[in-house]
Formats: sequence, structure tokens, C-alpha cells
Amino acid sequence: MKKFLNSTDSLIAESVAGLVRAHPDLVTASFEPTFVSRKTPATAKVGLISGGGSGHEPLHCGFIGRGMLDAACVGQVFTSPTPDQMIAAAEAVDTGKGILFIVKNYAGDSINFQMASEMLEIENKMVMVDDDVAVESSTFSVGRRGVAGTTIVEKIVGAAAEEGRDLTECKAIADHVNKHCASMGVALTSCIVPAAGRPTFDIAEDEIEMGVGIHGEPGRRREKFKAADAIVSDLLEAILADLKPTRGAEVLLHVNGFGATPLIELYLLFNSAAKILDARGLHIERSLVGNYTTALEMAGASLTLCVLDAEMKRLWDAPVHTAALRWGI
Amino acid sequence: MKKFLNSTDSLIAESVAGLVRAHPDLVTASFEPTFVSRKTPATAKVGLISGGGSGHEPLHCGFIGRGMLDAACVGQVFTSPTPDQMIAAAEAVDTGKGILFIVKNYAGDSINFQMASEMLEIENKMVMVDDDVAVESSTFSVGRRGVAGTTIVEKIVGAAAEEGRDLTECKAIADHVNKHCASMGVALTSCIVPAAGRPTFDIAEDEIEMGVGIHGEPGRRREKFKAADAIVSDLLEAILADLKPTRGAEVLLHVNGFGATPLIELYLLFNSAAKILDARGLHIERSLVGNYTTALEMAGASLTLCVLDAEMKRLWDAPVHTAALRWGI
Amino acid sequence: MKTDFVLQCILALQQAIETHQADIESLDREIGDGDHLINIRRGCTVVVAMIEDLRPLPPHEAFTRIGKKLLSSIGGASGPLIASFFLAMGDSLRASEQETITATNFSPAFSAGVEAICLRGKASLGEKTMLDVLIPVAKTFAGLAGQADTPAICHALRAEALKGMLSTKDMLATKGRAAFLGERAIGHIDPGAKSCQVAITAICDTVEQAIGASTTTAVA
Amino acid sequence: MKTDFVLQCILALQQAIETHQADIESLDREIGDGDHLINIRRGCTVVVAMIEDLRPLPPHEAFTRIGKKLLSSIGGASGPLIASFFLAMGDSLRASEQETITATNFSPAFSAGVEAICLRGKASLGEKTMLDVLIPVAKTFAGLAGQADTPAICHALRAEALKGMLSTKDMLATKGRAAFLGERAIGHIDPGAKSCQVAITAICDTVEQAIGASTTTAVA
Ligand SMILES: Nc1ncnc2c1ncn2[C@@H]1O[C@H](COP(=O)(O)OP(=O)(O)O)[C@@H](O)[C@H]1O
Ligand SMILES: Nc1ncnc2c1ncn2[C@@H]1O[C@H](COP(=O)(O)OP(=O)(O)O)[C@@H](O)[C@H]1O
Ligand SMILES: [Mg+2]
Ligand SMILES: [Mg+2]
Ligand SMILES: [Mg+2]
Ligand SMILES: [Mg+2]
Repeated sequence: MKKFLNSTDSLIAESVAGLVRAHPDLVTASFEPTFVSRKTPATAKVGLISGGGSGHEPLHCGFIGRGMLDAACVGQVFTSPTPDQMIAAAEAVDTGKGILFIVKNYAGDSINFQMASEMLEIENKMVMVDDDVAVESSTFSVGRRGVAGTTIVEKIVGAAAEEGRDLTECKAIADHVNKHCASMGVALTSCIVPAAGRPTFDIAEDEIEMGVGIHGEPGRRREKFKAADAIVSDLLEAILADLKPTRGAEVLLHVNGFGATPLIELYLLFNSAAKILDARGLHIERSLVGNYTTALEMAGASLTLCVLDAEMKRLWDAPVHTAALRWGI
Repeated sequence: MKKFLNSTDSLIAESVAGLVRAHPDLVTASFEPTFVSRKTPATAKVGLISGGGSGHEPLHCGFIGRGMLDAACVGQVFTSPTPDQMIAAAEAVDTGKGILFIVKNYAGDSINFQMASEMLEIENKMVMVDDDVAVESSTFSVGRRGVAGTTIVEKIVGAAAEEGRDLTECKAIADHVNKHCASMGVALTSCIVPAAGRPTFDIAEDEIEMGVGIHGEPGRRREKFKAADAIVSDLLEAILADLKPTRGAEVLLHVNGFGATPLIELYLLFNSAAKILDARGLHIERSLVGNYTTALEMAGASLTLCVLDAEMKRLWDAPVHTAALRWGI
Repeated sequence: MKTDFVLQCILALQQAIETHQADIESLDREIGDGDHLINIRRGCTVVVAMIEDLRPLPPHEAFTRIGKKLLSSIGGASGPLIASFFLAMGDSLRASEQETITATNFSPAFSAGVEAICLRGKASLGEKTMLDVLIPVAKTFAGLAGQADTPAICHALRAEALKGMLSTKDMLATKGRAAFLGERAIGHIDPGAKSCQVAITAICDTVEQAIGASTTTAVA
Repeated sequence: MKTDFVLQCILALQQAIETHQADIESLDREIGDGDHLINIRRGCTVVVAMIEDLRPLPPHEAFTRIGKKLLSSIGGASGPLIASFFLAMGDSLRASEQETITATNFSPAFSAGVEAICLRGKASLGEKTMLDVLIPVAKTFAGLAGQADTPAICHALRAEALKGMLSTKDMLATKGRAAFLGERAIGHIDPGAKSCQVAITAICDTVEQAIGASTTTAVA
């Protein structure tokens, strides 16, 4: 394993410190318990707090700032943060309008945020993001995983909170966006958890993992490597089967790189997907291409489709100023 | 080699098509000869045209738009584009105020842009970006390579052109920025040219290539892998020896990922570098962290330091709206 | 047994986790996300660092402190579950107001801890989690506490833990990260079940050894 | 030799590049950026695709067309240089107003082509580039054209190309991408020198074979 590190123990703290040094106008960090929050706290709005294991950067710390999150709790690599972090973050950003926790649906995140929610003496709600259609959920009570749709949820509810919507409304909007997002990813190579020091999974030079998770978890099936068009077609088929958008619907297409796949390929995937969506009579009204929900240095990508309505479009377009997403400001 | 591809022959065209589909409000593409230009051409300003081999995305097409480039010529992977592309791009974006070609200093780019410049019947000048201090230039007439400093040159001269500076002024500003930028990179793994299908260089699990080029060219030396702080210290030592900034100088620190290095590590590098710059009495006034000048899926990163003056700072901060860099709009 | 001995058990547990590190790690790489060993290790490290602070405290207080500390240091799915286990044990022992742990008062505390995991994780037997070790162990312990002698109890619990751990191999997971894998999780032992089995075995071994070394009733 | 035969040479050249593909490719991986083979291949492909359009044209016109096409299709450092070579050859032959190429009119054309590369690339002998093959070959050709018979010329040029190519091995590069490597380029043959040597050898072979097959003066 070759990674830019001084020690695996100090990785998170050093990386968070770097984030703050690089964006001192945007974010500030608190340690013990560790969370990152806006440099200039909002004065009267629902506080949006997300978080999760590290290794998915820029998610979530890269989305802190005007029009998006108020704070993010930083866990160890691929390990949910702990309730004390969430409570400290909530106390730091609360303006009296309550806290919405945005949580990706994993046992760890769900249990820790749930405990924080119970222990917190501030009014709070939680939205569980579960956009990953790789996991056919019906038989399992745990539902689906939360993946790249999280960015879209955080952007749209971020704009809503900035507009002054109340906690109940924010929760409803976030749930609405989540319901209209579906994602699926594919891995070409594995990621390496720094403290483990070796690949999470083995994969041959001619294999791909269809439906991989953003922690390198196995997906639907192991397959032979094939052309980009064929891969995209499989991913979109699963996504469309889940979302069932009507012909003529407006969509946001998000091509998300997992870390080691170059942008030249991500745009190629966008092109493949666009051709299929054209043929289905769907209109790509908004797009997002890049590494937003990563899995360390895994090569691969996910596609996320989000069916838009006028309100979602408006909120998506609203100004945002964070380290990783910025427009209108 | 596993890459998202349909065929190596169509990679560039498909990727460019994807870029245009993803950013239809920003850019448009012409084929045969291939170049990408602003969707809404500027009406009266110096035309800024860059370009080079593909595989460095978002450089240069991701920098087309208000406040930055007018067009970019797209070559094959790691292969300079051809004069006909540059001429067609110049003719497309010319508003009568002349064309400035922004060229990275490689034999191929230099020869092709030079031919275009000679053949073009529009007034034009050229700036050669050569910020890579890995190559100790003194003994060689070819000078140094152009690497991640290109983004900074393009941003700053982009703002100047947008303000209405004339061709001579734009050329002077671009040269000025280039002179105040110095970069050096390090590779942990190799890239794979798609048509070649195998790694450009072999590197052991415990080795790094110090001073690597953005095409995977060898650098200063092959070394044993070591801690991030030690790597950063070596890179900065070479950069500072070249730039010789005075104590108290204001700088822009750009940590650029080559493709496969996750953001968590890039921010850690930023933190390492910031500590050293602090100790040297240099003030990090601006920063840029991310994959901007990539080398396909190479793992590694480069540091670029740019010594700022008030004018450069102002132009850096000016609004920009491109696929990869955006603020103030 | 007093806090001092609890701490001795924790050191033994840490040792045992290191001995089985490769197994635990590869199980979470196979059907998880590869961090379970690291998480458990982090838990052991923080508790071991507290040892001198814990030593003078009564066991219930020690358990509570351990639980609180683990809650804010492990993270992941296993962290809050294990933390809840210690917190509930502390509460249970506090209620019984004993300075010394015996099989008789420790069995209900252990059961309370396991119950807390079930509640917090909304899980039960047969879902391919650590509970497939903990629930049968708690049950057997409850049946034997006060009935059998300490070596017999240790022997039974170790066997139960092993059986429970192995039982997860052919299960479909319906809780935790492996639940997302469907059929693909079958054939792999649950990492949390493995680490619990390793822990229980280490504690039983330590208790047995202590009995061998001294026959004071303080141990059992 | 007429355009028809020029095209035959080009096909032979393409074939020879394929035969030596592994060598050419690995040389540019070692001291370049790994694309030289692909660039040369792309050049061959576009020229071969033009063959039927070129066949009816006089040689100078064919060379000019090839040069223009290559200028807009290869790219990189080698593209405009090779294109300039063909364009200059076309100009030179056009000036001599000959429908048929002979050693006597082709040698100055070849020299003009090489001169164009020197000018365009601002390079000369001993800088570890394709010119270390082309300059000596042009010189030898000029010395022998009209003096020696065709097989002797072919023999000499092939030897010169080989010598020039091998000479780049121990050079420090001062032009092209390898110039950035300093001492590290020593010990590696220049990829452009290699591909030029392969091309010249293939053309010489083709000319010799044609002479063997027929003794018409159209060949030489
Ligand atoms: N709901 C649950 N109830 C009980 N145990 C669970 C539950 N979810 C997960 N676990 C246990 O946690 C273990 C995984 O722990 P760990 O790897 O540390 O956390 P994470 O899954 O968040 O990476 C699983 O092997 C399983 O035994
Ligand atoms: N200035 C120059 N003059 C002559 N030949 C050159 C010059 N620069 C490069 N070359 C030749 O071009 C070859 C590299 O070609 P190629 O790999 O296709 O282009 P690039 O270097 O742009 O990737 C070198 O091996 C060398 O022979
Ligand atoms: Mg985890
Ligand atoms: Mg090249
Ligand atoms: Mg885990
Ligand atoms: Mg090359």
C-alpha cells in the first residue's frame, strides 16, 4: 500500500486540518469530538448535519457552507462517527430551529445517529438516504445503502434550509429527493483501508464488481469486464427499473467517480448514459460529473438518476458555496 | 488494463461529447478538426486558446468559459493536437482582438502551436508554460515542462482578457504568472495510455518517482517510499529553491492530484505543505486542492506554489464559470 | 471477582484479538468493509489506556466508564452496540449494589448487556451478527449460574460461543452490512460473531487460569 | 519509381512498424510518454487510407498530400516533423518537375525533407532524435546518388540508419521529451530514431526486392 500518510492514526486529523487550511473562509474544525462546521455559522435556519466514515471525500466536509450543510461529523475511515460528535456538532450549529441529520443508511451510521438523536436535547429529525438500487431490498429489513444520491439530497435540502423552511419541511424535502434518486455503481479495482493496508477485495484483471458499495462491499454480481456502453446500460436498467420515470420526465444525471477513474472516462460514461436516456425520452436537465462520493482509491463509478420537479430544480440551482460544490456565489 | 471505454479510437470523441452533454450551457464541440469552445462566444476580447494531449482532464476543456479560456484543442491521449485544430479554434473565437495561445512546454505542443501561429492569418501570440522544477533546465535548450501551473496561468490571464486587456498585456500577464509559478510532482503508480494498454513505467510497491511528469515521464530520481511530510518537504525544497520567495510573501498553494490519489490524501499533503510554508514565513493567501492537471489514473500529486502580487490576487478572485473552476457566478 | 480482575480479563481479551487479527480482519473484508479489526483494536486500546483510572472503582462504575468511553471512540456498527452492552452491565450491577462480581450477579448483568445490543441494533438470533454468539452464551450462562461450578460454566460458555460463531457461516444476513449481500454472504462467518467468540474464550480462559492459580472465591 | 511504387513502399513501411511495434512502444515508454508507436501507426493508417486517391497523382503531389494529411492527423512532436519532411520533399520534387523519382532527384528531395525537420524542430545531429538517423542517411544518400547502383545505395543507407539509430543509445538528449531526463535517458535508444530506422530499412528492402523482380529503370 502506497498512500500519502504520516501515520494511519493521524490521517483523519491531518486531512481535516488540511481542509481547514485550504478553505479557512469556509470551514472550521473542532477536535475531541471531531466535527467540521461553517466558519460563519448561520443565524436562523434549520441546522443540517451529516457525517459518516471518512474515505468518501469530498462527501461530507466538502459540502459544508452556504446553501448546503452546517456541519459534518468525521468518522475513522469507513467507520461511522460516534454520538458525542453528532451532539457536539448539533449544539454548535443550532439556531433554535432544530437539527436535521442526513444519514446514509448503514447499520453503523444509523445506530450512532439514532443514539445522538435520542440523547440530544435539541429538537431534531433524521433523513436516511438509501438510493443504492444494487441491493434488492425486499427481503431484508435493513433496506438499501446510501450512496452518491446523498450529494443531491444535501444540495437540495441545503437550499431549502437556507430559504428558511422549517424542520418538518426540510425533512419532507430531503425524503422526497431521496425517494426520487436511484444509484448503482461498478468497481474495476478495490480500495485499501489505510489501517488494513491491503485491498478490501480481490478482483481479476478481466472482472468488474457490478453494484459495488462505496466501502468496497460486494454488489450484485462479479462479471467479466466489458464495454462502457454495456456497463452503463446495465446500471441504468437497474436504476430505471427502480425509479420508473415517465417518458418526458426531467432528470438530473450524476456520474460519480469512486476515486481512481479519470475524468476523461467519467465524461465518456456520461455520454453513454445520455444516449440511453435520450432513447427513453428522458430529459437531462441538470448534471454533475466528478468524484463526489468516493471510496478511497477505488477505480469505478456510479450513476445516479434523480427525477426532478420544478421545486427540486429551483433548489438545485440555488447558490451554494462549499469546498466541492459552488455556484451562484 | 480496465478502463471505461468502447474503443480506444473513439475515446476522445465520446468523452468530448459527454463533456458537452454535461455542460451544454457552457461549451460546444466542433469535430474534424476537433476543438471545444464556449457555448456563448465572447464578443470583444483577446481569444485565449489552450490545448494539448488528452489525459489531463479537466485541463484544458474544463477551463473553458467566462473568465478563463475561449477554446481548447483536444489531442489524442498524451499527444499534442495538430495545427489545423488550433487554426480552426482561433478562427472560431477571434473577435478581432487577437489570439493568445497558452502552450505547455513540450516539443510536440510547441512545434504544433508554432506552426499554427505561423499559418494563422490572425494576430496572435504564444505563452509557454514551463513551471516544472523537477527538470533542472540549465543544460538543456528545451527548458522545463509545463504542468499544474497551467491552471493558474489560465485563470489569471483569463480574468485579464475578460477585463479587456489587449493581446500584448495578456501575453505579459501570462508570462508573469508563469514566471512566478513553480511545481513538482511525485508518482506512486504509473498511468496507462489506453492505446498502449499497459503501464508507462514499472514501479515497485516501495518506490516513488520524484519529479515525475504529467505523462508518466521519469523525474529526478526513483526513491524509497516515505512519509508524506518527508515527500512534501522534498517537493517544496525544490520549488522554493527555484522561486526564492521573500519571507512574508503571499502565495497560492495548489495541491494537484494526478488522478488516483484520493482527496483525503491531497488535503493531508496540503496540511504538510502549509506547516512548512508557515515555518518559512510565507502566507498562503489562496489555495486550490483537487485533480486539475491529471495524468490519467496515475496515483500521485504535485505541489505548485505561485507567488502572488495584488493584481494576481485580484485576477484570481475574479468571477469564473467553467466546468471545473467556478466562483463568483 | 473485582475490578482488578475485570481489567486482567480485558488485557487477555486484547491479547486474544491480536492473536486472531488476521481472521477477524479478513472476515470483514469478505462480507463487510474491512474495518472491524481496527474498530475492535481501537476499543481495546482506549480501555487499556484507562486501566489505572478504573482500578480503584467498583465494577459497575468501571463498566459504565468503559461503556461511555467506547461509545465515543469505536464508531461503526459494533461501537455503539458494544458500548451499550457495557453501559447496561454497569446499570445492572449498580442495581445489585455489589462490589464483587459473582456468577450469580454477573449472569443477569451479561444478559442485560446482550438485551441492550438487541434493542439498539433491532436484531435478534439468526441474523448473522455478534448476537448469534452473545444470545446463546447469555442463555447458557443464565442456566448454569449458581448451578454449576466456575470451570464447568467456562467450559460451557466457550463451547456455546464457538457453536454460535460457526453457526453464522451458513446464514443469510439480515442485519448489518452483510445484509446487503444477500446470498453472497453465505459461507462466510460474521466478523462481529468471530470477535465476540474470541473475547468470550479469552475471558473464560483467564477465569479458569485464575481459579487454577488461587482458589479464593473472589474469582468466581 | 512512380507514385505506385511510393505507395508500395508505404505499405511495406507500415508492415515493418507493426513487426517492430513492441520495440518502438517500449522505447517511448522508457524515455518518453508511451505514444510514439500509436502516433506512427495513426500516420500509417491515414496514409494507407488515401492510397487510391494518391495513385493517379505525380509523386510530388502525392508527397504534398501526404504531408498535409499527416500534419493534421498525427500530432505530438513526431507528427509535424514527419509532415514537414513530406511537404518539403513534395516541394523539392515539384521544383524538379519530374513524374518519375530517381536516386538523382530523390536524394535532394530527401535532404530537403530532413532539413525541414531540422528547422521545424530546431534540432541537429547528436541531440538523440530521429535526426540521428535521418541526417547521416541523407548525407550518405547524397554522396552515393548517381555514383553507386541502387542495391549498393540501399545497402549503405540501411547500414547508416542502423548505425544512427544505435548511436542514440548513449547520447544525452537535448531535444524532445527525453531531454527532460538528463542522465537518465542514457542507455536508451530514441523511439523516433528507431521508427525512422525501421522505415528506411523497409523502404530499402522494398526497392531491392523490386529490382530483383524486374529490371525496369522505373524502379531506381
Ligand atoms: N444491527 C446489528 N445488531 C447486532 N450486531 C450488528 C448489527 N449490525 C452489525 N452488527 C455487528 O457488527 C459487525 C460489524 O462491525 P464493524 O465492522 O466494526 O462495523 P461496520 O459494519 O459499521 O463497519 C458485524 O459483523 C455484526 O456482527
Ligand atoms: N525537436 C525535435 N527534432 C527532431 N525530432 C524530435 C524533436 N522532438 C522530438 N523528436 C522526435 O520525436 C520522437 C517522439 O515522438 P512522439 O512520441 O510521437 O511524440 P511526443 O514526444 O510528443 O510524445 C522522439 O523520439 C524524437 O525522435
Ligand atoms: Mg465500517
Ligand atoms: Mg506524446
Ligand atoms: Mg466493518
Ligand atoms: Mg511520445
